[in-house]
Amino acid sequence: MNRATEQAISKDATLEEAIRWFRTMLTIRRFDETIDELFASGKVHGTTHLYIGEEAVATGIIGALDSGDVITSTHRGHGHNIALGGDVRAMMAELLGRETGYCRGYGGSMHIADQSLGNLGANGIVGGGLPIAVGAALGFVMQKQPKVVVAFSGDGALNEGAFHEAANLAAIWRLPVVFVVENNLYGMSGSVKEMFAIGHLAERASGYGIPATMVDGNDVFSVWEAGSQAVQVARSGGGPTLIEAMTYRYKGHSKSDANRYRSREEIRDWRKRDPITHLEQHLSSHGVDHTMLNEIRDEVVQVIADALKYAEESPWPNPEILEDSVYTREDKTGA
Amino acid sequence: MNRATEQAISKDATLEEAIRWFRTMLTIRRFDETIDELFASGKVHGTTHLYIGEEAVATGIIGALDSGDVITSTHRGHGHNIALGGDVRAMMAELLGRETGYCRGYGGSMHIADQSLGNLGANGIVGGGLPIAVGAALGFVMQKQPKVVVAFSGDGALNEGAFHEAANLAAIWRLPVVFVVENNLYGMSGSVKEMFAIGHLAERASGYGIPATMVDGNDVFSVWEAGSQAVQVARSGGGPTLIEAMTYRYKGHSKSDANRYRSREEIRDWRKRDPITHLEQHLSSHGVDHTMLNEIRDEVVQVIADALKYAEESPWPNPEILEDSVYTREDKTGA
Amino acid sequence: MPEMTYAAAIRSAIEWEMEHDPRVFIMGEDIGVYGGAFGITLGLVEKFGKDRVRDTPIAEEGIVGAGIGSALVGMKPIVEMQFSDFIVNAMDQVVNQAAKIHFMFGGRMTVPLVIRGPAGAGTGAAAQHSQSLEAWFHHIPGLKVVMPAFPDDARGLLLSAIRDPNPVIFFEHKLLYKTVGEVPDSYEGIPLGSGVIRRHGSHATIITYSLMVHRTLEAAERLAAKGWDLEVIDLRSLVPMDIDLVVESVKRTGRLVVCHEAVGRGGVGGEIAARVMESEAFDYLDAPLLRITGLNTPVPYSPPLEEAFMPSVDRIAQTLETWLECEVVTQ
Amino acid sequence: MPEMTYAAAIRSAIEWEMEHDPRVFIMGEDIGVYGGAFGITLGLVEKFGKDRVRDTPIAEEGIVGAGIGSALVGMKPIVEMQFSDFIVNAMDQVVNQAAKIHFMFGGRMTVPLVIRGPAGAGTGAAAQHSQSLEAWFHHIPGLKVVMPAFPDDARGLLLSAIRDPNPVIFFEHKLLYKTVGEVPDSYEGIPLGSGVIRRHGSHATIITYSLMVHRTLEAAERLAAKGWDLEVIDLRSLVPMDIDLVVESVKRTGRLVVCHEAVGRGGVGGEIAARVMESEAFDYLDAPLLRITGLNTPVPYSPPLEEAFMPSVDRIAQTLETWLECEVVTQ
Ligand SMILES: Cc1ncc(C[n+]2csc(CCOP(=O)(O)OP(=O)(O)O)c2C)c(N)n1
Ligand SMILES: Cc1ncc(C[n+]2csc(CCOP(=O)(O)OP(=O)(O)O)c2C)c(N)n1
Ligand SMILES: [Mg+2]
Ligand SMILES: [Mg+2]
Repeated sequence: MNRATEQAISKDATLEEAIRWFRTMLTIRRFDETIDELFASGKVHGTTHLYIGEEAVATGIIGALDSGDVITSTHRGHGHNIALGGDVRAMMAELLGRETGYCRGYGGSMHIADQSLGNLGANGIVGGGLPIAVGAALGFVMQKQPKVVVAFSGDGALNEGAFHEAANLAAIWRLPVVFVVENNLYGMSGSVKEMFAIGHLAERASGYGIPATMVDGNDVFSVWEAGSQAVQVARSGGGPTLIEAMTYRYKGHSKSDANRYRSREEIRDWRKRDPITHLEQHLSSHGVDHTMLNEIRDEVVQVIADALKYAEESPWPNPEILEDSVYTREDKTGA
Repeated sequence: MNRATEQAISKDATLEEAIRWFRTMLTIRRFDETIDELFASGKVHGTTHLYIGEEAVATGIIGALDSGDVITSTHRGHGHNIALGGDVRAMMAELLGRETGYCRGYGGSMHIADQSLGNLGANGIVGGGLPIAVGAALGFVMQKQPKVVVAFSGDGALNEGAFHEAANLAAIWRLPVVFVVENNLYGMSGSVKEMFAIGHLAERASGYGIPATMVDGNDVFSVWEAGSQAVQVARSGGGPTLIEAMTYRYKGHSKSDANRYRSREEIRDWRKRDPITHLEQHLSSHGVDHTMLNEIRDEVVQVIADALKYAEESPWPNPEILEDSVYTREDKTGA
Repeated sequence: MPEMTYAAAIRSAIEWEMEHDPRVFIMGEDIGVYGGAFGITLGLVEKFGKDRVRDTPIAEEGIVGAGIGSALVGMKPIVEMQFSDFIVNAMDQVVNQAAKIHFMFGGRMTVPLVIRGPAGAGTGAAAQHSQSLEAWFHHIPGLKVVMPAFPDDARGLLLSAIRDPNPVIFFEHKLLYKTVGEVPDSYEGIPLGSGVIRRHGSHATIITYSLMVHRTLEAAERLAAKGWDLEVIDLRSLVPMDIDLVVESVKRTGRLVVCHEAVGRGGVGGEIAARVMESEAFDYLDAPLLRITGLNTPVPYSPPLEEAFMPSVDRIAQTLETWLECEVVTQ
Repeated sequence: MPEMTYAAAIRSAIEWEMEHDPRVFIMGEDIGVYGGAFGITLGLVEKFGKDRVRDTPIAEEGIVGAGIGSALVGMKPIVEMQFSDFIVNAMDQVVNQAAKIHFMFGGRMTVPLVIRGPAGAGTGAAAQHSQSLEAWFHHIPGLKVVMPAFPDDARGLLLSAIRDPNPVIFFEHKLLYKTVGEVPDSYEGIPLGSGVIRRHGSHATIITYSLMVHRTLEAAERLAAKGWDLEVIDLRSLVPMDIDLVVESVKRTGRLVVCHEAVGRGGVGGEIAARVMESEAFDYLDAPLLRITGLNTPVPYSPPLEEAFMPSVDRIAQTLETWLECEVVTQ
């Protein structure tokens, strides 16, 4: 994730980076479209929360991280892991409940983690990852490691007590945490308008003494810039920042959602501001060849198709060892 | 608690009211001094949290309420109940664990309630009463009753998730709640300076869209004015307010406190700003006769002494019925 | 008698009480136009309005506390947990407040509150959305705990729960929502604390509740074909528990089995076993206890794993058969 | 061997580990200069500094979560709950996060976290500050649960808990903090999961832990004077539980008693009874189970009420005597 310096395309981002982001965003979208199809056709059980429409947030924020930095993710977490460079084969296998999945099939869609890449885990509990993110940051500070933690959450999560306690801890201890709020205007159906009595969620941060910014979450450059700044502040001991990224999910909240709480017009309007289209236009206008972008698109389609094939051909996990999988005898914290 | 109109002594407060407040504050102090002695001499078991030094807050706020309004109280709750006009005999008996106590000896210092006066209960859990206060306000709104709820809490309580969730509910539903934060600078030992990264706790309210004010909590007039205003806003449908009342506890946090976290000087300086002395001077300067004030003082001493005698002579509760006291067969909600 | 689903039966109990008692209202996450994650409240907001069918922020502790406060001033709230697992976020209000208020304040106050929501595994929702936590609540004095297995019970017991002056935890099972059954036209309510013998038998008594009633009955039928005659008791509510029914049955059969989906270790099975073992039924016991329960693990996601976690009809039947063969034949 | 209090033994375990493992730190409310509500951490901040002896805001969910996060990046946190009751405010982090992370993420991550604090009644702290909630945690796969009764165990087991790669709930008893006992100079740690026979006897086996070990032993002594010969087992940890020791003992004595302070209904006693009842010891059982436990109520405040709530030496001795007279004589 180191940033090359030549060929700046937007403020400091390079063309090379932007193209990488394009690939990432396409991968997220293609992955989640595939998941959507799998659910629609009944091939996967459980539920899932798709990141389609929000790809620029994970991509821009994680683009601002260095290797060694970590994140905590959410129920809507596929995009975070892909943006970190996660293995889409292991993700697909996890969603299909296979032994080769990230969690050997124990976790499923809401519980993907990749500690080696810095993903401390998606979370089925709204807000559940926020205190954990703060703890990771505390650990880094105690270890005198200049690492940064990004705590992803939705807008709805900001009303959980867990957010509150986490935010205050981060503030008083000036921990290197960036709270990234993916404001897609709704919890499951509860709208930000009804569930908050403030104009912008960023305002909530001031109650903790945490600086906040609001960005267009569908513009990967803006997200990346805000992320870079917050990460730099955090890394240099300046404490936490909250970034409110305005975005939208195209699909229902989870697999069963009749969309009764929002209008077709609203969905249509947001689709017009698609983050991938936006980036693509930007790249074109900066002279990137369409053939190249289409090649990337084809590659991504192939990568996801391969992942699905891999997953489908993978073995099921063995139920016999379940009860032996609850406790560990090993200390994996690396002492 | 209706306010007479003649003889304004401070803005709109009448002399009559102020004298009543003087009696209330003395009663609170004398009650808690007596409790302090009882604990020191080992006559009471358990623990207690004294309100000595903070009397003006409960007195001023509750002075702003109408009958029918309700409060939720805290672990440091004796003052709240006395200000409501609570029965000091039943309080004393409760602390002594007697059958004649408010809770028949089941509750003790941290669990005094008097629903008939509007005290929905003290609480041993920091922040535990806040969502309950919000629910009471919701109930009143649903019943179309123009009643107001005061939610007392300490400064430390503001870092609990319960505060957060309660504050947001009150804000989005514009409920008639007044959050009264008794900022005595410390939780048990954790100082506001270390546990918050904001200058004034009142700032936290803005994160919910709740207006806030800060008052000198040792000046019963200021408290009463701020309270009256917030209560009026709440009653007329204007929603919640947070009042931060700056005050100080003279005694240790609870019965076992070596006061290692604060300096003698600090304690001494705050004692110079004693809320009762302050009121007394005010009354004197408005021509109230010292004899009268001394008479009140003597009466209060007698009332508390009687309460203690009453409590000591009261019978112990009967353990045999404990297991029958867990569930009720009666609907006491008055349908 | 009309037939309806377990979900519809629950909805009809809420609807009936809201129609007939102005103090009753319901709040929870996405229970308005969305109709709730499992559709239980579908249509209610249209009928009763947003005031009495109240969408809340994602703030379980806050909304349970708000339920308590409203109950203290005369309302009769029903609070929905979108998944019963999320009650874990509200434990202080449930356990330290709602459960204790009546007792702790010396009997002066009551908290007529129902907290209801879907429990259990089987939908691929994984470790944080599939738990059966009833053991916690039955350990907390002051709470009642109800877990119906059939539509008629779902309606009748929920009516009683709403009318109860005490806080009641009402756990529905996700896999039962679509179960269809006859539901009498009466809205009298079924008293909490009475179990039902769902199947009479002589070889052993199986105590169960919620989803496992169905699986146990099916297993018992299978075993009946092999000559085993099993009694199946559906507890319906865990607090109060109809222990007399259990004890009488064990005295007749001489053998005790408990089947629940919750994790075995520390589950309600232990309490049931202990109560039988300290009762007069002890002298009638001819066989060691058999518990058939969820594994001692969090609920795993993958279908074969999740299936292994929960007692299936196969597992129940096989476990019973092995045990019966050993204990009844060899004695 | 040096003598020290249970409190000092706990402190010395924390101190030792902090000295010898830079990853270990402790956080909690008022644990710095104040020294903690029960003085357990007195002096530690002076020795290790505010960074490693970290005073926190009043935010139990936040600090348990922070413990988990720090554990995931290589620290070994100890989180103090000022009263163990307050863990009720942190249940999501304890139960849905810490307990499940290792399993749910397929074994890739571990959470070496100790959550410790005072449990139990007897100090007049009333319903919200006196609970014994171990039954909840022993029901949650992924957690270990330790409840020592003596200073040497307090130190030895806490050392092991801190070194354990899994999350451990470590409940101390308030009334034991001042108990003095010999504590060996070794810092080896006592493995979790091994019980101890504190008294050998032949008439019945009493299973107990924490404060009740002391009261049971005293009751057993009293009954010894009357000719009763009782075996007393101190479990020391509930998860893992030394069930073999229990089963072997019951096979010898033929009678099972469980004594704990927690509320009886749904308490650990049920699990112990069930495990004995499903073991080979079942065939050796000559008497119904006897449970001597806290009443099925919240903990009341007033001294005579609180005394009635908790099993006292008198209650234990009398209950045992009545039971023994009935069960041993009449058989
Ligand atoms: C504690 C908890 N409460 C409720 C839920 C159910 N739930 C899952 S996602 C969700 C909405 C979350 O909204 P937001 O934080 O805005 O994230 P988004 O889904 O919009 O990305 C809800 C209510 C949950 N998983 N956990
Ligand atoms: C949930 C919870 N955590 C911790 C405690 C222990 N405790 C009791 S009072 C207190 C300090 C409260 O501080 P504050 O809210 O400022 O009130 P004050 O005591 O200063 O009036 C603490 C930590 C508790 N009772 N409940
Ligand atoms: Mg959202
Ligand atoms: Mg304070």
